[in-house]
Amino acid sequence: MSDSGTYELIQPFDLEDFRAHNRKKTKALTSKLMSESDAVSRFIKDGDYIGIELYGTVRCPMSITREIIRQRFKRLRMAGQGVLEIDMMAAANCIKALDWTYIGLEVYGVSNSMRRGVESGYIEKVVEWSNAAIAWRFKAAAMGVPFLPTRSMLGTDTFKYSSAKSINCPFTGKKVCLLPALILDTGIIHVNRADKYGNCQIDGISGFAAEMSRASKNLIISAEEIIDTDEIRKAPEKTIIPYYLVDAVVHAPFGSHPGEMVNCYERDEKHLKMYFEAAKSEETVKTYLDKWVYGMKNNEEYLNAIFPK
Amino acid sequence: MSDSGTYELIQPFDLEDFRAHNRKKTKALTSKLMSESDAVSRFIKDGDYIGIELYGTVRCPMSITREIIRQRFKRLRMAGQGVLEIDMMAAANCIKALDWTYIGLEVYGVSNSMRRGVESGYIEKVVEWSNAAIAWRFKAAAMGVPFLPTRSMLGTDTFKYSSAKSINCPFTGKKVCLLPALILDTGIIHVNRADKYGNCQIDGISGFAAEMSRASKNLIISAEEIIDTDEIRKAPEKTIIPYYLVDAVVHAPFGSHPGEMVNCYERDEKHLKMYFEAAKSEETVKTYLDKWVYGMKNNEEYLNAIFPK
Amino acid sequence: MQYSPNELLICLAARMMEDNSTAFIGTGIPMLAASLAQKLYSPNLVPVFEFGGTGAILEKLPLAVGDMRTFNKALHASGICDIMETAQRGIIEYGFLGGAQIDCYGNLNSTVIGSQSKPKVRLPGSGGANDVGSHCWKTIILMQHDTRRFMPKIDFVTTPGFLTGPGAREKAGLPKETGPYRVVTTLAVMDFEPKSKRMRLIATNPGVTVGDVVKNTGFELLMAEKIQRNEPPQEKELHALRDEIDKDRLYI
Amino acid sequence: MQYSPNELLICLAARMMEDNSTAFIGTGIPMLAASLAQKLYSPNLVPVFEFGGTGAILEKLPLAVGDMRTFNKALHASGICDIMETAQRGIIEYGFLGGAQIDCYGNLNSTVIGSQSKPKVRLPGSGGANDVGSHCWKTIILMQHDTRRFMPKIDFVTTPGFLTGPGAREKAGLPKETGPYRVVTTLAVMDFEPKSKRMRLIATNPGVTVGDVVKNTGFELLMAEKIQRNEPPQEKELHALRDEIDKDRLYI
Repeated sequence: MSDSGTYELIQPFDLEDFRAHNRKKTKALTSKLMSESDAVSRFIKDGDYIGIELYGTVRCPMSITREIIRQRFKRLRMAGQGVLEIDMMAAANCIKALDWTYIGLEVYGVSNSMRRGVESGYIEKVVEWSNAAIAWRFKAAAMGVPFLPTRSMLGTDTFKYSSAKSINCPFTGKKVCLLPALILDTGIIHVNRADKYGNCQIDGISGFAAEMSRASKNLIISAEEIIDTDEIRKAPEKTIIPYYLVDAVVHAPFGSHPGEMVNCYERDEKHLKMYFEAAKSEETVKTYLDKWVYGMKNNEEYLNAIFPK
Repeated sequence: MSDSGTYELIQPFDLEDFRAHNRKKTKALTSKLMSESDAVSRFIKDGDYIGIELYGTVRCPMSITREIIRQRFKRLRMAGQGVLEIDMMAAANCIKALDWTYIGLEVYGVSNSMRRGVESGYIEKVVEWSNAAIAWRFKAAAMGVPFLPTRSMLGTDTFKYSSAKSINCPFTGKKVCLLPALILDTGIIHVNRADKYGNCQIDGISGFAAEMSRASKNLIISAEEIIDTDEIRKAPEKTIIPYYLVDAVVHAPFGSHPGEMVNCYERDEKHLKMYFEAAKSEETVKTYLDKWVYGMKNNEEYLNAIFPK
Repeated sequence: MQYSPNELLICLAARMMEDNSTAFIGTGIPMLAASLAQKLYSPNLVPVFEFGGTGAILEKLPLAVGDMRTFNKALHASGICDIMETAQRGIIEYGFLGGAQIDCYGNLNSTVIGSQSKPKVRLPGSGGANDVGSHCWKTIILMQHDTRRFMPKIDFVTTPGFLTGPGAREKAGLPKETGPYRVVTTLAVMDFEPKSKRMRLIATNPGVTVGDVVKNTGFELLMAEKIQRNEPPQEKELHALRDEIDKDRLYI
Repeated sequence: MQYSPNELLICLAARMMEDNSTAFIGTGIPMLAASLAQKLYSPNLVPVFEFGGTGAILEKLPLAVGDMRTFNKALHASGICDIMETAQRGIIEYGFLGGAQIDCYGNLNSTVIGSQSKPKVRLPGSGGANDVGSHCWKTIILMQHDTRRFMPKIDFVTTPGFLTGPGAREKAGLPKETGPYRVVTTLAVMDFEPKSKRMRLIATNPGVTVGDVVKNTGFELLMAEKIQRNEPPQEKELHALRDEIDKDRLYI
């Protein structure tokens, strides 16, 4: 009565290795402030499995995404719940395999870059999941357990083309889907505020930041604002990501541009439209990337071009 | 290779019944303000399985506890992670069965009332768990799933005298403990602030309030302060318990007395010592209860006696 | 008054949203419908957005399921796990879904045209759709109506409808008494006949005949005993939509 | 200088708390030891309290594992699940445990004397002890030392030590390379011999002979090649404890 999705795990997990890694990470309060370029080159290597936390174009770590493209990774594996950032990485041929839930441009339709990547075979493997399933897979890793049960995905091809399993519940006898833990090599999260050690605050809803941060072996934080640790200690209940999870803290004002950031700025609809228009063909998206990503040395240069003085 | 704790579940769970119950609860914004007496008589009946959220003597819903004793329940079943409140309920012979993790008086030693209850056989059944296990059992119910895996409890008599099971993980082949969901008939939680509909805020750490509130079929909230819903809407990220989970909202200033309440008041060490002294024998604790519980019509009368004008 | 197919869909969906009920709101038409419903019909509708917003007052139209407007003056702002678990516990009554293909049991495909491993057209994937379709009590499906979409066999079951028919959801382990409730299209409104769990025409849109619906449906459609006629968008609905909710005409 | 058995235990435990390490702190002696360590030896010790406080500055002695002092100027205030999952993920280095009975493999009983279903003495139960003993890398056990407590066979295994010996923790499914690290008592300090996983005397307390320890241990105790002597509480330690940390003498 037990059943398995057809795909092997893109990112097999080892809880003992994860524990050993977590043990080695420093628990000292040491500054982790660095540039996008250092954060990406130190904590991502080609072939790694990465995850980016966001909700659509909201709170998306775009300055880090552009740096990943700039460093010309070619074989990344990813958990894909994404819009702009993943379309751009696909356009730049950074991705080889994906745990896929939703990749599209929301109201602007399908992701043509992903279509090209998948339909051409450049992206070699796509495994299906639901949004909650991916979030719960992070949660399993965050809890330090091998799987979490759910009643999602049952009875569908989403299950069949996943790496989930189903069993009969030992307590009720009824069928339940088991979602394997998803431990990231590197997670990337953009937050409202962080101190230099990596204690982070997020305003409003928090998406899957709590779970993904705890599921990451390495964690890159970009923050709109760097605050003093005294501010963190004044309201410790606001810390959603504690410092010991964090490896790099990047000060990235307008780090989610052209997307939006809660309590900071709205979407740059004009720039978004320009990009989505460009993304329709391989040639035009190349022109966009050449200008706005490869053509910029770093995020500061990008921001100076976006907001000319 | 699978294994089971020896005890049957004290509170068997039915996820379909829980879903149907949750569906029927009103989603309208209607006032749920009522007295301790109404909350307890409407939402607890003898034989029910209840849970009380707290950390030791901190944020413990004592005004509700006293009302439960006053209404002379005799056959309650409970999840027991407790100090003062559970000692008092045992002293008043309210309890027949327990999922037990820690019941004691912290620095003041063992709970003599519980010892009398268990050693005499008045409390008929005690099932063992760890603190995290009980919290994760609430979390399973809160997630709407039949169980959660953990690496706690393995290899011990705590497992053997529980209702947990162990299986070999279908992904790793390694042994893992499965904790069954714990759905409460009624949960009781004391908070810093609530609006009349039941949207609740808690200051500082939050113990297992988020999980237990979501694991309760009926939920009684007592609050130090009743605030306007506009205050809730100004900072929705502070809502830890949303209104649709809540059945009763009791305005209970000093509701945790003689325990403490974060940001409100410290422990009344003198009263605590008096109680713990009294709790040492059946006769003296009866005298305490006669005076401070049965002898008080309601919480107002209790507070007038505690803080004479 | 003139109106577009989307405006009609929005109005039909808005009228189905009950006051004091919880509804999972996705990007696009459901957001417009929920805004319209709060304004005209169901001021106490509790919109739930998958990334964490519950009970927002929809003063400005959200553009994404996680933007600030999804928790504007909300009662609760949490995260995706909390929201999805709330659905899994049976708290959320309605869910709105779209898709590229649907079959007679209300199963939906939003993943792929062709085969999953060698796709002809790769679509955006499940997102929250599979979860909404698994856990909400009543899902309402919003679609364009033609035979390329209403198919006897869909290429991929992303989101469960009634699967292979009566009893199949329960057998698969899905929660009891859940499943598709209505299919609202550019041509008509369908429900599912209780015994066979097959799609059944219950109302046609203005200017649409039963024959039009049948012709545009690629499988045999059951017929209700009495087929209703849907009211066209009313002036107050169009006014609210065009002049208040979507002034910038992003969607309509 | 005169000192009480508890003061000695507190000082021995405080000296073991490494700077810049995470340590699970329970009620009583561990709280005093952590406060003392932060003051004298390890200013950057990261205390973790099971109900949610991480990285507090222990300016005032906590009286309960969830009181305000456990998250005083803390870096993070969450809840019990988050903390226990943090331990399960391998983040927490040290845990402190007590118990009514212990055997040669460091298994602990804090549940019951006699049988579980018909107890002679019902004890407070596991609390977080089983979790701490399962997930922390190194557990340090604090106990009074006598033959009623150090027993060949304990009545109930509440918290896992090395269970039945080498390999038993791993076979049971417990995390690799975890287990009891030190047993600190009113008489001595013990570790566990790496191959046999059996308790071994490594140091005696001031005024205590090896013979005293053996006489008060109900099972055969292994002996380190060289047995160290523990330093008595020093003046600065006793001063900090008596005049700053526990001025009201709640514990000492």
